[in-house]
Amino acid sequence: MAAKAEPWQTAEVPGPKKAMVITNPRIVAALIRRSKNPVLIVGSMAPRIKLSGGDLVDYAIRIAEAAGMPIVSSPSVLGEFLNRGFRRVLSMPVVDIANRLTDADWKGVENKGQHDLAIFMGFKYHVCWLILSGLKHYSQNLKTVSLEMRYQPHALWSFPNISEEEWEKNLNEIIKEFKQDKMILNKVKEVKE
Amino acid sequence: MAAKAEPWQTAEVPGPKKAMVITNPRIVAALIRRSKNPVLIVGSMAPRIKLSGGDLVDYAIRIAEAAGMPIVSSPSVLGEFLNRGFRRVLSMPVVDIANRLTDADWKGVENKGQHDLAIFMGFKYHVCWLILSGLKHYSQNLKTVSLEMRYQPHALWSFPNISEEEWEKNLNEIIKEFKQDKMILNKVKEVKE
Amino acid sequence: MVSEKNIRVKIDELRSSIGLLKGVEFSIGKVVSEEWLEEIGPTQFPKITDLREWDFKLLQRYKPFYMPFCDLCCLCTFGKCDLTGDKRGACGINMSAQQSRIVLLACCIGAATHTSHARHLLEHLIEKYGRDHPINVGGLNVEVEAPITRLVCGVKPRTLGDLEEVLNYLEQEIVRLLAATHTGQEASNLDFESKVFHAGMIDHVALEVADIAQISALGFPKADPEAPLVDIGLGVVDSTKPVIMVVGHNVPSAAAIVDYLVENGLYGGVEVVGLCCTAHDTTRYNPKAKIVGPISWQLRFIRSGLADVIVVDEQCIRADTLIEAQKVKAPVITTSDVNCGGLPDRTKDKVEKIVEDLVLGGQPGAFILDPEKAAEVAVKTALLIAPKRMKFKAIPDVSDIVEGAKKCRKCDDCRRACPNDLPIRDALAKVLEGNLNALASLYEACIGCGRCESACPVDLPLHSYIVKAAEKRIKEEKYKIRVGRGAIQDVEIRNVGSPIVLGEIPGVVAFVGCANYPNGGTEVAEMAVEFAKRRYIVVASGCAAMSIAMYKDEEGRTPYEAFPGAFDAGGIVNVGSCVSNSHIAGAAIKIANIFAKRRLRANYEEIADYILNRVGAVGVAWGAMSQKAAAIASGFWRLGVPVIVGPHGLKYRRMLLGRKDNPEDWYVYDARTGEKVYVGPAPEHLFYAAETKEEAMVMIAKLCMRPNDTTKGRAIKLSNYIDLHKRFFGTIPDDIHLFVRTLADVPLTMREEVIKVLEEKGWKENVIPDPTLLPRLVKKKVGE
Amino acid sequence: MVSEKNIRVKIDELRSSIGLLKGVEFSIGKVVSEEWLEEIGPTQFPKITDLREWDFKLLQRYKPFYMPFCDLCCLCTFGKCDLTGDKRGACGINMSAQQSRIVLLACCIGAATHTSHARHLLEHLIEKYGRDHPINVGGLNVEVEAPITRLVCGVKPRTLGDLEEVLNYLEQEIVRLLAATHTGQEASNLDFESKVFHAGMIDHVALEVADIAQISALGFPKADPEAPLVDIGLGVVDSTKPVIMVVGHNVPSAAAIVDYLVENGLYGGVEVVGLCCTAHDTTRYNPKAKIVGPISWQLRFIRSGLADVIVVDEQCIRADTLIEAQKVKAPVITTSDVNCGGLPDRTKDKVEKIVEDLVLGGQPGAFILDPEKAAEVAVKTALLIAPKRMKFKAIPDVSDIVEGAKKCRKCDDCRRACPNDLPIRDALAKVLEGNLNALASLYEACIGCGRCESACPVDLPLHSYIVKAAEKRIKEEKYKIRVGRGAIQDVEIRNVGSPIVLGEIPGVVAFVGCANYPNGGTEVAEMAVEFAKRRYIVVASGCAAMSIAMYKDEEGRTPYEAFPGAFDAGGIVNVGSCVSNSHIAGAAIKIANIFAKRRLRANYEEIADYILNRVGAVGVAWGAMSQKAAAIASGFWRLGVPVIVGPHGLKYRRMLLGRKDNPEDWYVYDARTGEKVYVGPAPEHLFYAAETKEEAMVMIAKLCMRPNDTTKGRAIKLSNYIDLHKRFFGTIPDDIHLFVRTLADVPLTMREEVIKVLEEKGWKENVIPDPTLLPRLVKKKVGE
Ligand code: SF4
Ligand code: SF4
Ligand code: SF4
Ligand code: SF4
Ligand code: SF4
Ligand code: SF4
Ligand code: SF4
Ligand code: SF4
Repeated sequence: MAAKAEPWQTAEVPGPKKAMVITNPRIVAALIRRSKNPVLIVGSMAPRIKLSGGDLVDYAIRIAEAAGMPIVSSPSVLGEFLNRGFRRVLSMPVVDIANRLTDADWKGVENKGQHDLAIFMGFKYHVCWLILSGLKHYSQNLKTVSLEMRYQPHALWSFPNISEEEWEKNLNEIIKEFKQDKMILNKVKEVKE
Repeated sequence: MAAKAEPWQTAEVPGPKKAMVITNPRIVAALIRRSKNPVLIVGSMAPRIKLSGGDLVDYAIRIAEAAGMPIVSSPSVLGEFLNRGFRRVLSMPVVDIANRLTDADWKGVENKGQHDLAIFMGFKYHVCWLILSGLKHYSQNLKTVSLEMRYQPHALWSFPNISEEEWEKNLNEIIKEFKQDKMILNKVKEVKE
Repeated sequence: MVSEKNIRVKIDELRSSIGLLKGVEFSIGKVVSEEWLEEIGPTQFPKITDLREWDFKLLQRYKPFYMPFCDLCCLCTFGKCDLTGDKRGACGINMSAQQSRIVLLACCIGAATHTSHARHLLEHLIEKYGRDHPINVGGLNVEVEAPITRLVCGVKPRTLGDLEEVLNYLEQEIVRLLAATHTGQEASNLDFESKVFHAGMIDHVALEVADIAQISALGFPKADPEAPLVDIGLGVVDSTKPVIMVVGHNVPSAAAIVDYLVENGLYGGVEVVGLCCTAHDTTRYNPKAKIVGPISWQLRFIRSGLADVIVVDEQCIRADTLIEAQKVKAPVITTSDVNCGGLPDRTKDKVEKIVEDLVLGGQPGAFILDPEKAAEVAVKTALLIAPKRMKFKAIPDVSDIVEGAKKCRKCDDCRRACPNDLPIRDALAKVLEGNLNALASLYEACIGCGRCESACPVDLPLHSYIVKAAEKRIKEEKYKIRVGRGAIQDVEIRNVGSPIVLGEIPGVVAFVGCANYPNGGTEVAEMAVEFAKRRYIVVASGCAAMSIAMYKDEEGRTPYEAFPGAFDAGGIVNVGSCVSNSHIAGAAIKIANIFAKRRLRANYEEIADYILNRVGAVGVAWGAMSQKAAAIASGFWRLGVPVIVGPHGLKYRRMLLGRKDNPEDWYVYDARTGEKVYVGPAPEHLFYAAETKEEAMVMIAKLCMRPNDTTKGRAIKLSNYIDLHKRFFGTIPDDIHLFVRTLADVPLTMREEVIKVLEEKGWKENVIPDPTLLPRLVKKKVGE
Repeated sequence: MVSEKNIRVKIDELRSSIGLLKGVEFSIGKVVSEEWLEEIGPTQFPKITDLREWDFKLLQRYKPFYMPFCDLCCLCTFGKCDLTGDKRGACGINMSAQQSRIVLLACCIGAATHTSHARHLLEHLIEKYGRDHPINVGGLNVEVEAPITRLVCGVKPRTLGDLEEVLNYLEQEIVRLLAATHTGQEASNLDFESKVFHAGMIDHVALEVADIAQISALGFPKADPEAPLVDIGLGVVDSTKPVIMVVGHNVPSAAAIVDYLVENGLYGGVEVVGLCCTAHDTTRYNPKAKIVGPISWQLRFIRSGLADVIVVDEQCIRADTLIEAQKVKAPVITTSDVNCGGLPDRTKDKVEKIVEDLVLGGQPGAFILDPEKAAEVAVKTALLIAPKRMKFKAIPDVSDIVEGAKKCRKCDDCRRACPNDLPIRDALAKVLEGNLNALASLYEACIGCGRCESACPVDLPLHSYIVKAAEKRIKEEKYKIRVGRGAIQDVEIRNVGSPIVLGEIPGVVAFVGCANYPNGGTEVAEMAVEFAKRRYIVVASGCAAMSIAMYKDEEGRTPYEAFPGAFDAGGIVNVGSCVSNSHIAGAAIKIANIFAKRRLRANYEEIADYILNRVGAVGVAWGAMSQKAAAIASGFWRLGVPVIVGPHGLKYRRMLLGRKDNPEDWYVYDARTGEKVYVGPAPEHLFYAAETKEEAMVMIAKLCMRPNDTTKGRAIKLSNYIDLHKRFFGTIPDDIHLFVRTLADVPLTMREEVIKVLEEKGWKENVIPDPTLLPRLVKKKVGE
């Protein structure tokens, strides 16, 4: 695991503070559950990354819906979300959302105040690397999670460098976690009713 | 283990190529055995580092004697070796020995030609760090091993950051390995005779 | 006020040692500054802090957002220091100050490069053409010959010699700025940023000095919208002839080669081909020269073996040129003291002896500081060595690629080393299936850096594999580029000033900088063509200008053939090499001066305020990679021109971002009343990195909006913005309410959908002020 | 030849526009250069490559050994690039070129800092004292007033005004050198190293310009061996008075404070204490001022709360001064455009208003570019704020330390952040056992960087803990330092020239540079005392000169009290601040010029060759940390003076090491015969980092040997070398056979043991030549 948790681009060495490795997708689910105001940030590569169960836009939608959180999408991906019927999405250049995430007074994508968790997927490697660097240094109350296929050292949590198969499996497991949650919740509701 | 194999001085991040972690002292013994012309390089801190079984000069002598290799000592430690009756030692500033180790034509400390293995102990952390960096980049046929207590990322092999106790145990095990060698060799000889 | 002071030095010397020459004082003063009648403004030869107030106004609105490229600082032996989060280094510095310090360092390097380039070029030209050689960049068509120099320095250079004092000032400022990066100097990131702006301004003056000097002395096109079209592309080289390749930015040795060939009747017999800006400038000198391409073509062209002799001057030259050239047995001549390349100094040796050593002695190259001698050696060597070399190349055959592919360990180290994350290993795997297409398809996005090869544990020459796989396509790389025209004519400014300022020409879009593109140069060409079609004024320079050429429309026309070279709506204007970027800034300044009659001389703040609020100009450096590019960008920022970079531009480690959601940031003074008026986020950002070409294009359209737009102009700009947004993103933008001041701003054809957004957002009507950020420009104070 | 050229500019202007002033040409030429009769040498105002041949000779013998401080390059957005081993970056650069490029960058920053310091200082002095103010650094005692400037530039400055042209040249060269660090410029590491030397040479000129200007104008001691003794140490501050602390390197604001106090009869009532070089220069200006200490004392002194107002100028100022000062409620005044600190620009505001804002308005500080105004504000603020602040401090009580120790998580992050790997956690653990000694014992080796505090996850103010623990000791920190004397007198040179060159004075050892010591400043003092006792000439400057003061012998005398201040055997000479380092280089040059009568003017190679082969001078920068220190060191290298640094100096990432085991490296020409003669490895290294003080001392003795030593001189040097080696390492050195040329070289008292070594090593006798590396200095060619 250790060797795999190296920056994917060999030279993009971050420094002393490096992302913890997500050894189990449940960690992600737990982080989201514990978050008061999470946001999923999806980059311009998302529609171009095709997995067996859909492209990364599909996965973003599934995760956002399962976990009940809004998406901020890179402008060029906005249409993809809307076309697929996902509405809880705001389009914003990634530098803008990152900049806002460093402002304690920002009201957040849904006017609920600053976010405490930002989850990233669908970016060029070095773009995500740098954006996460900005957040690591300048938004110390924000937890960041990378769901990219490659280790993102500037996140607080990241997958290591994994295969496409493993990646897809992990994404599915995160979604499953929440589905189970919902089932349980529904059951609880049923019981209560 | 992974977290422990970080530079001891937090900021002395090396870059993409980092030392393999010596998980078992036998690795060191094996490296020395496989080497045609090893050398042990001992720094100025050696006499000041006291372990329960002696200071680092003692350990250097034990290792060199057990493994049958010469020592290059920092000038200020030379007297310590001589006083303890160890004669297979050459005194040389560490920058000089390092510089010579990058010269393919150098004849080595005992005129047997360039060394293929250099083992380091007894240096200030950053001194060893930088010297090993020079060797990593400029003596590509040389294997380097750090026997320091702290992870030295520019070596080819290094202990991770370990406790003094663990360190001493490891050093003793290396020595033991060679003693066993010698016992076996002696036995072989006995049998042959 | 360096220049003035230096002049005084002389006077005092005269006075103190000779006594009787007191009257000289006035005469000297007159020469340099007093024959120009325009009243001097407040900031002549400004020092670092003279424009700090203006900088802080910009930085207040466009706050730096840092993305550290490294958590550490390693600038002194107190370090390395870990600056993560709120940690401080051993010198007490924090991360924001450190990041801005590195940006300043980069801009100092950039400005120093242009300034010393200008200095050496000028020394050479003065030696050759005399100190009195007049500055002439466009004859009667260009009266404002040096808008940046006039603006910054408050002097009006008439001759080459006049430019020397300007350079003295630039050097003094750069040294001071560089000093600020020393451990234990500047403590505040905002002050570092202000210094970054200063470095950028200095850089722009240097660009202008260099280009107007060479235009004047070397007979480059003088503001000619119809500068000739020349050949560009790897496929244009006539390989039957001896080929001399010139690389770099400083034209004297290349010009000397052309001269030598012409003088000796050899011109038809030898090909002179250029790479990077020296290529631009060689074609400006003689349009028979040819251009290979931008910096990213260096490795592939050297390895092609077509060049028999390689002459490098300075800047953007691969550091391994000598190693690569030796692979194809082509001698290298270095000609600049900033890149001697470790070669023996042959400057004082006899030409014949040098040639002999290169041709017969097998010496890898020579360092020759004298351009004329270097030229003669280059030509003679090329003629003699060409038959021996027989275009010996270092590009593999297909069978080599197959062999290589077999050796591949599938470690992916190549991809992990590739700046563009290209899937080389996968492409090699396809080779073993007999398919070279995957490899060939990497060609466009490959910036030719060679890092994949360095990384490969089995030393496969992967870049060469890609080039070989794309061979057919490369042979077809034959395009046309319009020679760099230099300055913009005053009359062109007069004609477009009003439509630009009022918004009827929706904007001036400048494609500049290097070739570190994320997906290849075609993107630049596509952007340029799109905006030219939309009747923006498109200008270009450097590598970007070359990339624009390497594109053909359905009818097979390159953009320079399809669009006119005039500085007018729908033109695509190649100004020239990197130093010609000065004409782009110059055009913006001239709009304020010539069209709007704002005083130019040493009046920086007012002009920058004018541009920021009124001139819808945007710089796009899609492949910006160098420290020079950083300096050029910062020169634009201080002048109020926003700059967009491609995704690699994030590595400049900080953006200057506006917050459209903070209304308080977008107030200006109404110069008519002194009231503070909300004008919306126009322009929204000062430095912005886009992830994709589409994102960049929408942002270009958006950043062209300025507070002063007339309703008609704003409607045109909005319609471009909305149209592009819809086309690329599928929706109408959700921020248009911020840009509609009155209903007259709403584009007629989009009325319904826009009004819908306005209603949703609770839009209210605003006034359109006479906008300024400078209280002193308010004609009537509130309450007066 | 910049200066000449600039002069010509003026002339041409006169000629072209006025016509009748042709004769001026000669007069002007005369002023600057022709009144000095010495014939001009070959390298006036040398350009980068003019001394390349000399540099390559040095680099051939002293090859760079690189220890990369990082495997990566991150200088442009092509990067980061992994340059490990033989990899190349995206620009084609390799690791050696990259490391030397970074060294060049550091030296450019250093040289720029000194040059712009000189420029600003000179501007200020000219404004105040006039351009015609004469250069006078030692009256009749110093005829060669500017040895470095004469040597490098070939001009002889007579007035402050004459120095401006020199600065123009320096600025031009720095900008050019900086340009070479741009991506895609210099490709060869050796050429980068040659440029490093050039930057160093430029830096030395800048140092000289700055110091001779301030000595001349401000009445500093003029080459006075008996300059007064002043107080130094944290314990010398009279805390009953209002205290103004001045920090930095550029004296005008500190001098203005002294002036203002004197003029207003306030001098006795206010303490002016200095840190770093401004402290040196303030005492040179007025010996009633006091020195707190070197750079590493900044944090502890601010936190002590003793300073009521902090005035910073430029260089070596902690970037967190404002934050730390706010903790103790002391306002900060920034006075330099290279360190504005983000404070509001109050330069044009009224003094009373600024004071009010600082004292009553609670403003943290002000940026005031005008030294006189800054001074007035500082004094008035100090007087008013002192009673309010009541020396409010940020140093904890012992009970706080105990509480802190309880909170400690034992993570060791503090130690891992500490440059000197100090066991802070262990010391804190001892505190809980009621023992503060372990903490106090860290004080000496603590360089006051504060990184431990930044690293601590529970935010313990660890540096303050250490300071508090050592409180008793700190109160006793009362020492004496001799005020910086400036230049060395010509007569002193005449007296010591012969014994130095012949070897009878075994060497000149210069302790210079910053306070990044591995084990505290005492080591520097001990080294200085040892060599003074051995009758070397010991010189010192900057922080090192301060550290030497902070030491007492058995009789309680500080070194400056125990040893004379004369430039003679056994003297300890404080030349002054960092810019006074020029007098050390100057002394070496003057030995060649005044004693040996070598021509000085623009005759660089010959003088450097002379020094390398004959003047046993060694620089020791035990705590060197800055880019300035790097530049100063490289100035010494080009001049043939080896430099030793402490272990942190390895972080400069390359050494220049000789190989004594390669005899072929140690041949020189015998100037008498032209023959090549083996002279042994003297001096063995050009840039060397020692692990320990002992190692450094033995190396100092060894590096003082030079090929020209007489047998008597060599015997003395050898006996020092052998004696120190035996004392510290317990054995006779194993390389003495390389330094014994004839048996007469063998020290009499060591004859037996030396001969034994010689026999073991198969030593053979050698001749002692008239050594030179320059073929042109050979009087008679072999075979002639
Ligand atoms: S400049 Fe400051 S932060 Fe950088 S290494 Fe030096 S002390 Fe550390
Ligand atoms: S040469 Fe091309 S493929 Fe290779 S690393 Fe560079 S950009 Fe990638
Ligand atoms: S680096 Fe070389 S061996 Fe590794 S995958 Fe790439 S081509 Fe194959
Ligand atoms: S545009 Fe950039 S890469 Fe191209 S030549 Fe200019 S600086 Fe170099
Ligand atoms: S700043 Fe650059 S050179 Fe320095 S440690 Fe970081 S990556 Fe390495
Ligand atoms: S300067 Fe060269 S090695 Fe450094 S980052 Fe840029 S391309 Fe890479
Ligand atoms: S302040 Fe002292 S103890 Fe703390 S890290 Fe710095 S040197 Fe070490
Ligand atoms: S960093 Fe702080 S908590 Fe950790 S060991 Fe040091 S003092 Fe204790």
